Amino acid sequence: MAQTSLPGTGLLKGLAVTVKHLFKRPATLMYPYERNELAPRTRGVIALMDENCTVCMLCARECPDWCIYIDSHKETVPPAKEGGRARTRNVLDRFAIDFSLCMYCGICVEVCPFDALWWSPEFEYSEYTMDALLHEKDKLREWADTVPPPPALDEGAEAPAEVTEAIAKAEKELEAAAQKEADKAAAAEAATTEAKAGGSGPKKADEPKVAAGEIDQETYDALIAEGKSERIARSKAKAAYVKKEKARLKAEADAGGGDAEAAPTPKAADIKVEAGQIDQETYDALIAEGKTERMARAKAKAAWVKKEKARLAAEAESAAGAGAPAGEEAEPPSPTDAAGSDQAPSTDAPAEEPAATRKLGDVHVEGTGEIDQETYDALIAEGKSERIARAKAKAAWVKKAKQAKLDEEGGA
Amino acid sequence: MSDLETTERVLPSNAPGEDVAFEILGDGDFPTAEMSLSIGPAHPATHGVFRIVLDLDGERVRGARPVIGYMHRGFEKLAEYRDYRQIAALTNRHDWLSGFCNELGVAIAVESMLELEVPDRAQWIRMLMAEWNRILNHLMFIGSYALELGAITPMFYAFREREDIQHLMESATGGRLHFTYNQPGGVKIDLPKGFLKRSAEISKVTRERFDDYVDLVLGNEIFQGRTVGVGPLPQDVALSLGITGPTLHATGIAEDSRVTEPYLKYGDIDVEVPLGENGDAFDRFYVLLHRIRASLDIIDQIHDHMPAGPVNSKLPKMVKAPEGAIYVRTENPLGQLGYWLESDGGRTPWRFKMRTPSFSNVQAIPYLMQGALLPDAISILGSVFFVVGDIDR
Amino acid sequence: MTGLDVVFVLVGLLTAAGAVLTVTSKNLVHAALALAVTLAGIAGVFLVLHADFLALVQLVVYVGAVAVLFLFGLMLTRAPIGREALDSQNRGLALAVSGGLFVVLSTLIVLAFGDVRVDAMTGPGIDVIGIAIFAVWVLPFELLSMLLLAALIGAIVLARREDGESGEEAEVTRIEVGDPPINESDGPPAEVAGDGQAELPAGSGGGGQA
Amino acid sequence: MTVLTSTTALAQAPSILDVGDGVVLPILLKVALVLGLFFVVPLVGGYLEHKVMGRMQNRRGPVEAGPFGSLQLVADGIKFIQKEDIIPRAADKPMFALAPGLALVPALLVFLVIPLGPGVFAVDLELGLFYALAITSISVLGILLGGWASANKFSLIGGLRAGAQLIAYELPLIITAITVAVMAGTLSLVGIVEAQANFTLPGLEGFNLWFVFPQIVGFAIFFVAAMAELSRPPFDMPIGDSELVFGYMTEYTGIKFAMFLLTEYAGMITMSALMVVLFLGGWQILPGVATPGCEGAAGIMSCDPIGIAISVLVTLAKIMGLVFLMVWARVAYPRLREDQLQRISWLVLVPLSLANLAFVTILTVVL
Repeated sequence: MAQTSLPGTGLLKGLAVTVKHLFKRPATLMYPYERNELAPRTRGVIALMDENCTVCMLCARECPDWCIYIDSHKETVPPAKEGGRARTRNVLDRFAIDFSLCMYCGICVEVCPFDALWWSPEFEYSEYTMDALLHEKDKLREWADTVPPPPALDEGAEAPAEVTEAIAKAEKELEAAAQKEADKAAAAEAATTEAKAGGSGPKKADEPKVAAGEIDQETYDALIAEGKSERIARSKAKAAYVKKEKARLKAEADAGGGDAEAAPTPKAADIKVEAGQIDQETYDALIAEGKTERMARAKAKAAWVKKEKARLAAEAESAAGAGAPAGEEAEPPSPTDAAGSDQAPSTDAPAEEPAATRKLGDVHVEGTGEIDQETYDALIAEGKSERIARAKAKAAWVKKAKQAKLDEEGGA
Repeated sequence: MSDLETTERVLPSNAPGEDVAFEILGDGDFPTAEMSLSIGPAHPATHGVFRIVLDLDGERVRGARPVIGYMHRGFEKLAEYRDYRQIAALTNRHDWLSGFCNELGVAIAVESMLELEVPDRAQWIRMLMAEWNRILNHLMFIGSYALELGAITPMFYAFREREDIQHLMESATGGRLHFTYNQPGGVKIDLPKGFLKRSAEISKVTRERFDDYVDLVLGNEIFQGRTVGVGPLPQDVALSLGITGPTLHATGIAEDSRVTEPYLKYGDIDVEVPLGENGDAFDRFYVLLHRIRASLDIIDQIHDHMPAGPVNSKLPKMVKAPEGAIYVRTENPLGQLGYWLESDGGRTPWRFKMRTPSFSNVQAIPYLMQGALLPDAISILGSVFFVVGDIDR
Repeated sequence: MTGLDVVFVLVGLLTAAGAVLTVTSKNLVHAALALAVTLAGIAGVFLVLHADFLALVQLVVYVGAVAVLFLFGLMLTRAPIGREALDSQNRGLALAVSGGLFVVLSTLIVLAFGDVRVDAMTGPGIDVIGIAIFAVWVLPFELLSMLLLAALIGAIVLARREDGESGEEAEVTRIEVGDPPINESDGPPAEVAGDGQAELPAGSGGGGQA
Repeated sequence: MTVLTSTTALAQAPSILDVGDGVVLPILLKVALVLGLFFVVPLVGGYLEHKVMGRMQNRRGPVEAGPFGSLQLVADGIKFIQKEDIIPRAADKPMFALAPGLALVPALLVFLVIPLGPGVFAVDLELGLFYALAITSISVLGILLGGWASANKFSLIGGLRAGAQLIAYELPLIITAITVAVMAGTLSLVGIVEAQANFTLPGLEGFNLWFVFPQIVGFAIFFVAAMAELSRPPFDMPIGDSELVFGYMTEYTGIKFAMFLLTEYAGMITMSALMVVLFLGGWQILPGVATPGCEGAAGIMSCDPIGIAISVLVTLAKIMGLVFLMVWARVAYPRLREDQLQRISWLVLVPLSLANLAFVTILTVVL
């Protein structure tokens, strides 16, 4: 292995390598003047949103080196309604993390059930003494403002639970609306479905939820023919499938919602339901209400999806009013469209208030973490984790509350 | 080189084999007093608090006694009081250059005890990370070994590469050394968008820069002069001392858990195990360097295989391994890492025993150093790759 | 008295002081260094006498090579360093011999030159020396080099003597090389920790990253 | 006897410091000027090393102290002065204190004879070359003593290695230097430069050549031996930080440590300057090219101030070029082993330099 053609070649090669680098740009980052762009997931410092903290002590207990100090006291809250029962709740007095002990494992952030702890990529908090590394909740709260939004996930990833749930919910609502009116326009629906069936992949027409993992065979074949790698083709085909499927569902809903001729399918390419888009209005409102950021984001996302769809439906309606032929508009997306689906064409579209009838999603209910006990128990019984059960139960509660409100309004 | 090797080397008496005392033959006609030279625990060549006491005759080493334990942190005992998630965060730290591979072993052990099905995507992601971690580790040793032989530059190049890779891994895991990305049942969270693309780019760049190391270090005549024939480790000695990893591969034995008993999805791809011939310092370095290339090959294969889907399976809030015991071994960058996990059904292990590669590998040092010159002793010390935390735990 | 005379006296005093230190110092390395000073002083004397070439030869050969070799050997062979080992019982005899030698030599010089003035301002140039050595005195010069060569070979033969012929080897005593040079003014003999670690500063940290 | 010719005529070369009608500035002033220059040049060499090494290692080198970090070494010096001067309890205090000075002073004394330009030198000794070599050999005494006096095993081994290295490489160095002296027919450094202005090879009459062309082997030997004698990587076994912590400098701190460092940089400059004088034509721009502002063959004799400035700059540029080569070797190569180094000296360099000497002597006598 130690062979070289001529003695000294190795020495000369060493000189060549080093002199080559003499003329290269140095890899140095001039730190205080330039800064590295740190990944959003960087574990720099633990930030606390103390308004979310319920003093459940999970973080302090799970911490492997016991560097979290929490003090609290109980407070009696007067009953919400007259004659109700007074409730007690924990009030956080002290929340401190000793960063001279912390080993940055992130377990506390992970176990926090109320999203009070977050990682921030801040890292410049060195001190001259170890004592000074014990940071109280004021300081930890300041860092919370530096927490970046989580990065989008890889193409092959399963969407986060919040997003899938929100999408599923929105679609269920749309479908419910469609079902309601299906009797009125059964023939029209059938026609539309037939028109769409040609291009919308081999999926069942009435599938309510867009399942990850299905691929658009057409797109896939086209990409493979183009010489793309299998992986890329698959992921893009998947995206294409999701898009088509959503378009189809949308079309169904619209078809159910109105006249067959008057409600043409909107262009499939226009509907891009990208995880991560949020409805700022909803978001702000929720944040103002004191919801956690994550919850607000999830809800705002769902709201965005809903609004977007409503907007598109409205557009489609107006287009139909102008007499555009339905069949031509409803072209299936071409493989190139699918390939370019990473760009979101509707990102900048203004979120108009839909003119449609009030649907479940438009109803706003007040809620601060109540859960639907029934759902919760059922899920726990199914063996789901507590956290998941709680999240789902929460969602279920909100839905029920909304339904109730809607019914009330309808009754009025 | 070898004409200086006038000394017959014998196995240290604590090693299996015949019981022979240290003896120097052909010592010349100027017998001089022995000097005992303590290298470490704070010495530039020991990268960490490792101490080795050399009995020197002039510059020739008569005997070497590694003194370990300066960094003992009681990992095994600590693990008995931590639940499985916390253990993953702990095991990150015994071999701090291979954090991901360490926690991977814990995750696999717990999963095996729970008979937990790990999603495919999680397994591929784990492999991808493990291979990047392997490269991170090897780059460190390539740089530091060259530094120990007096070449300062490879260290800087290695750190440049390491920075890219660490940045990549940080974008997914949040950590640069201590990733804490594994959890029983999968990985914590899926890769961020664009990760695979960047991973492929960095793989390409690292591959291009690979030649620099070959030209600058491996092909250099001075480097060869310092390493060829220095500290040869015979196969039987290596096996009897339980040496694994690159140090073993340098002797020509292809014992690699990824090949011999594949875990994760290593069975689905080609894993190349670079081998040496003589087991000397040069071969050890050669193997280490070429393992980087082999790992890059694996990474490229993983990119092509990466499936879609979930990355973790649902777990109860408190993971409790059922009663019983299991031994899991994985191929860590430095050799075979074994975890013996014994559970009484509680939330913490009843016993958590580590078989760390560094601990076994340093057993070779007294054998290799007998009769070497002092500079060769440094060359040998650097070429038996170890991490002090991994020895002492 | 010219300036040159002053320099001569100063250099002479330095040389003499070095010589005295060489024989009185109880520390071998100190003695060796004092010897180096003496040899360098002699080079200075040559310089004052305008024998530039000789002065430089003196520097190269005696200071640069012999003194270094001396120190080198001293440190390498680990000759016992310390008071007792150096205390010679033959002090009186040595004094008598060197005193006698001094008397003989100075008498000879005085008898040979008397009060003849030597013009020190025109030392021989290297060309003169070269011609003298390689033309006029070439035979004695070559003979001398033969003698040196023979001595060299003899030394090698002695050093390379086979095992067994060498008879009884000197008994090997275990001495810590890092032992402190004894310094009288330094109170009790400072003890260096057996492994030389006690005084070690923190490592320079070159490889400390790993 | 063409081999050894007197150079008394050349030794009387006019000096830059001859002002007006023969008023010569006192020699002390000349010495001070040259020494001042040579205190600055090592700093420039050190800066060059920092910068080149940094860029070759894909980093920037010093950037903060002064423009482009050029005052880094000055800042380092100030830092060293401020540092606590630690003397180990077991050390031999007088020797410990003496050693750095003993190492540094000879390295600086060599500067006295090195010509930077026509007339730009402190003294032009008839035996300049011999003087330079003699003085440099004293430096090792300081290193050896420093290693011993530290009462540290690593220091001692470092000192011993330095001594062994010096003994091994002094020989090829001196033999090669003698070879050049034989070609030039003088030991005066100024004389050697001037000899190169008129040097040519038979058959190439009209083509002026420097000694490096016929003596490329000699130059290589001298370069390697100089690096070994200075303990420059890849021959830095006396320091060998991974083996000996910091060799003979391990116990040194503060200003004493700085003196050892300065010795190394000063040594780099003197050795480079010697190589420039011996092989690279001293202050001549190119073989056979006259320096602007100077008269005589290749600008040897009488220059006006501009010519002198150009000559000095040319010399400094050549010195820095050689320093660059030394730094380059440091960046690219690992360290040799002590026995390999001895082997290279005794089995390669010494026979080679002897053969070279024989060859050149025969050539010179025949021609």
